[in-house]
Amino acid sequence: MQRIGVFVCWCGSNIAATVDVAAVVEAVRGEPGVVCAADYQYMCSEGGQSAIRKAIEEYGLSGFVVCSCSPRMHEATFRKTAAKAGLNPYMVEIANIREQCSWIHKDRQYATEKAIILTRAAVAKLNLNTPLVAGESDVIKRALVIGGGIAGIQTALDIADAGYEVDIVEKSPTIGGKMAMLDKTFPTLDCAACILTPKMVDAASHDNIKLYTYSEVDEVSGFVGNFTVKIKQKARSVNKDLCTGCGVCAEKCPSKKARSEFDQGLRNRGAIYIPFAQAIPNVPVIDRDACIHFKTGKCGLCAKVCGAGAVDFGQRDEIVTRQYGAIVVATGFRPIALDRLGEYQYAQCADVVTSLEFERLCNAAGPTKGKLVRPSNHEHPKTIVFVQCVGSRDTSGCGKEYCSKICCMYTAKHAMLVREKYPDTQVYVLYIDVRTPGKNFDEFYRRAVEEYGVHYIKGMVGKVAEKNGRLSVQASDLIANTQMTLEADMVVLAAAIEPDPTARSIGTMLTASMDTNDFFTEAHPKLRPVESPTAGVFLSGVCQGPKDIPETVAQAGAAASKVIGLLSKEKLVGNACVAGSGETLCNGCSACENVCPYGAIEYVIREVSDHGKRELRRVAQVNEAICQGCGACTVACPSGAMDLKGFTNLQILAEVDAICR
Amino acid sequence: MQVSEREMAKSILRISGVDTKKCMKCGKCSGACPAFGSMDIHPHQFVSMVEEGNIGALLESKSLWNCLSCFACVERCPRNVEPARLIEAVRLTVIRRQGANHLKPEEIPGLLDADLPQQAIASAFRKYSK
Amino acid sequence: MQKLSEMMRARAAELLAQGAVGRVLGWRSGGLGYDPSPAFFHSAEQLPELVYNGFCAANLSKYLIKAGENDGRTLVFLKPCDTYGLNQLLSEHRIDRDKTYLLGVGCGGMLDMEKARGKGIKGVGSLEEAGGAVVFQTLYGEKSCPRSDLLLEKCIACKGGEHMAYDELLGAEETAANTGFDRFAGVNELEDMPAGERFDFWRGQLSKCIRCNACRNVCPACSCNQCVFDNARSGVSAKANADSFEENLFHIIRAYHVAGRCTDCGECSRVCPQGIPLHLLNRKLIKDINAFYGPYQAGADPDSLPPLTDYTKEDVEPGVVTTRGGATGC
Amino acid sequence: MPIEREWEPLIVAFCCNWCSYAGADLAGTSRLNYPANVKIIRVPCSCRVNPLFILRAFQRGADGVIMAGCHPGDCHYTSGNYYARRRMTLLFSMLDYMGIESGRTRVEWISAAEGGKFAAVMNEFAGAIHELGENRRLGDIRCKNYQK
Repeated sequence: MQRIGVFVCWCGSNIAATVDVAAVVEAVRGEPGVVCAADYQYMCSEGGQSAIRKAIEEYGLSGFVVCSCSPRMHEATFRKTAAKAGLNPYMVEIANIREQCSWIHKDRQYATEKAIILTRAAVAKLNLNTPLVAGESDVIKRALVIGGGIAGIQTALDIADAGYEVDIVEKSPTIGGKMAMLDKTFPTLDCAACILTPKMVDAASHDNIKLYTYSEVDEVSGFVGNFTVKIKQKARSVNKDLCTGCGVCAEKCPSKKARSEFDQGLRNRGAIYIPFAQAIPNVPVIDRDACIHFKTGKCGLCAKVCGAGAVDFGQRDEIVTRQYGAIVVATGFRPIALDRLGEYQYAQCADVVTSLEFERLCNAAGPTKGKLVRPSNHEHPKTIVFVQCVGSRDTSGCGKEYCSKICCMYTAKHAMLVREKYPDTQVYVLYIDVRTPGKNFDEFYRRAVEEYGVHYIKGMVGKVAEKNGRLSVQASDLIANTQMTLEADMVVLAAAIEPDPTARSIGTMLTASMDTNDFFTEAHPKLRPVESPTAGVFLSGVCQGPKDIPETVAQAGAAASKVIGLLSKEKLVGNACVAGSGETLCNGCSACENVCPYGAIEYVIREVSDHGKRELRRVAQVNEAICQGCGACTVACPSGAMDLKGFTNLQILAEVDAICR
Repeated sequence: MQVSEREMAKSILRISGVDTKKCMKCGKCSGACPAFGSMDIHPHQFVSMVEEGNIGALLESKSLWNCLSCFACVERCPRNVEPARLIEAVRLTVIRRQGANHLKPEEIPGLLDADLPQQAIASAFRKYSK
Repeated sequence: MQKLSEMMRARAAELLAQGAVGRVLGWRSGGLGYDPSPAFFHSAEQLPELVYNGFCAANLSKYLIKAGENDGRTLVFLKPCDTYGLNQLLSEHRIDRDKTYLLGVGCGGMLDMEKARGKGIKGVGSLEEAGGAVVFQTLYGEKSCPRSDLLLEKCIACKGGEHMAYDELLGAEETAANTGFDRFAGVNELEDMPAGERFDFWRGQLSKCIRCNACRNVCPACSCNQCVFDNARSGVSAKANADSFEENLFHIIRAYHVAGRCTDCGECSRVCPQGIPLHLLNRKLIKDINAFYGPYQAGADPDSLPPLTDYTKEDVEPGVVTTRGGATGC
Repeated sequence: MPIEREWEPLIVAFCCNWCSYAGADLAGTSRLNYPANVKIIRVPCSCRVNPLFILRAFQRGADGVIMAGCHPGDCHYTSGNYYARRRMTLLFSMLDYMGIESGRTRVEWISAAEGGKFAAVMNEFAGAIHELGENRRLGDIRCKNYQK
């Protein structure tokens, strides 16, 4: 039996003016378990709190009810009061007689009656309270960053600089991501390589950062503070420790038919190759599907020319198991496939290119050494038409419903760069809206129009057709209300961007939620934008939604600071009000597991003793470090095995009974 | 009985099943339209004029008869607005006011010639029959 | 049927002899012809008692939970509709699929002895199914009745002759085709009543309940180790109805507990000694689930997520109950 | 001290901690009136509300039960109110089917900022229950004194 004290607060006149506090005290004296009841002017003041502490000692209270303002206001205060007096802080209940009683009712009789009922409900609940202790767990002081683009690199650098170990897992042979492919960056027109490659070098040489390139996350288990991750290191067929990065192997490789991923297929590469000159690590990789040796058993020229003896045809995929306290997803994006947007003739005409391909065509390190030429005949283009919103804002199913956000700005950048380098080239941009919210963004776009003479036309393209070696672009001009046909040498499509296709499986492994477009969902869209709802999983870059480089870097830093905050803790204190399953009642049906938004429930086969009978059963097990205490599982459970501490079935039923009495 | 333009707009939306509010005014329909040059009011204008209830001008428009019903605009629209259905609904409104059918199935065999695409016949039926 | 029974006995004997299965779960004749009951057979010697006829309506899948406590595989005979219950139990991990050998048997529709009694067929000593008729040997002489007149409610609403799961099929050609019966007709009829009449209907029906728990015990979805009604800590435990509220409460909670998991096997109504049309509660929930969340048949696919453990962001609001014309104060 | 007065309905409101309970607090802070016979029970999330709790309230004499949670899409636990929505839809439909007046049960989505909505909903609901009168169809005779 509990020994309960009831303390009714006047809150000055806030409560006492409408509720007869003395009557409340009298009315609850006889409630089951109540051994003392008192009122006081300000319960939350030091005087009020010390009165509670005194009563705890004097009456040997096992718990108490405070009738006062909302628990959202002072529940924490009174829990501390309890703790100070040696009581478990969860042996406190609040009856909200201010916000939900005295402030809304004018009639003293009604308000007093309601206050008594609310107090009885709190007493009834408290009678069933049990001391709760929030679980603690250790934090492994190492973070994993999935993805080695600018988002992943920045996050890793920030975490590493704070003194924590970080691993980067990158699926391609080098870090750098999409940013490494870009020529210039808006709105300042810095060279992308000039600002990115030093960061890549920093990441590679940082004592706290370990790179797993040409590697994939294979399996994730565990929870916040203590994840176990299996990383699959794919066979490079080149020994990283021996290779000097001289590049002779790639030069000599006789197979030159593979499409260069880095150059967007505008150039071919060898079967053994280094993706680009500044690749990190600067170690080649053998594309086994393209390699003559792997296909026929012959050739082996690369091994012969390698002075260091680094080529190793026998290398195999390896699984590395590592532990982490936090995981950052930075899986990035890719442009969508344009096969459902046939009107642009992308697949048919070589001179219709995507913006990312255009970046490579402008890039001094690209396939044309930075000379802008038509891919079909290597001639200088006289007219270029840029088309925006290709597959973005599309609800017809051919593209994506969302705005890809970055296209307006990079198109203005491309248009401006072309006009600057080749003033004889006419540039048209066909747009629906030009969206430039960002520092110096609109000024940038206006400069393209006003200083560089780029023709912006509001209207969309109906079709592109090849005619006499040129491209005819039929489009509407909505301002002039005409339909026009532009003769162009090149058409550049601002293709919508979508999350990297690996994101979905990574999301599943992490039990991190995603939206219908496969972008990761944030824990709160405004207040927790870099955290996933899954504790210990953080989001960086485009994997969460389209964003440009400055925004990505800012978000990467924010995610890093959240990770640092987590790793700096010695122990993680969990939520005390967690779900728990009674193993003899559990049927093992998985209903709770299916509704848990956090993946906190797993099923184990365990020996259960039920009425003296011992048998192996499949039972639910709640990981208290992950459970957030929503209670979804408790209602899904058909047998009532699952219950929520602090809000148990019996506690809530007791409140119902007390109110309806 | 005089029907207000507002009511007519409503009935056109109902006949066509088109939600004009989905339009984001990109003009792709007009960019794709092969009959654009022979139209006085263009596909994208149809959408916004119906949305605004500006039906009188549409009823008089020769675009109703120059639309090929090729559905290029429907095919290309990124928002599934389907302007051709709207044009069709306006055309129907006009035809219903005029009364009789202007093309009967019996007349078809006489009109057939080898170069006439099937689609043109279907289109003619759409335009000249109730 | 006779022939199928023989085939079943032969196949069971074979599998027992091979050691492929440790026991057989089937129906044992009760002596009167219309009273076979579920039974385990452990050896070939016991098998002659195994029968299969029009009165083997009992779904055996739930007994597999108990059978799973033993070593080895259990051979079980399942009619097409029984396999839905089996799948549901599989999806809830109540049965280990590896420990079962599913022998799907054809079914020509199961029969209702109550209907025969209603036709004045009493004092039955034995019976025989021949062609489309059942011939009863009674104290008052031989009586015959067309099979179709005796079909159980659940068989009139047959889900079709396809087995949702099996290792082997026997006599599947015996299976009757779906009759095209609208299983929601009874629900619709109730929905069309004024609320007051509906209330009276249910009060009248549920007040007959004697809390024998037969509906619960037979239900393949009711497989809890300990039922909430037997658990003092559940807050709703009760052995017998103390008043009209508890009559309602028991059946509301029971129907709700199996919502989204009920395969509409109709066993609850079949076994109710008081003849309460309990299937009308379950079918209401099934009808709602189909209407609100898309067609769903529990047990058709063991990998599907039951509707109450799933959601879409566009789900209807609970207010739909009122707006489509719910009960009012009348 | 029994109060002599006309019959007043008893209403139980289950409110989720993060949105609706905070909305109720805001109604209080804004001094927005609603009837005193509405009694709130705090739960962490609308998905914690077991249909049993609602049935129990009716059994013990409640005349109306309302559940309030975060707006769909705004759940603190991301998906709790979506599950709650399905559960309540089916429960309410079931009660309606058993002949219980559908107006006695309700779900409302009330955010922490919607103090005004909270008060308005409670006023409106209390009025509707008053119209419906005493809950006689789903009450336990032992729990309620039917004298009127």
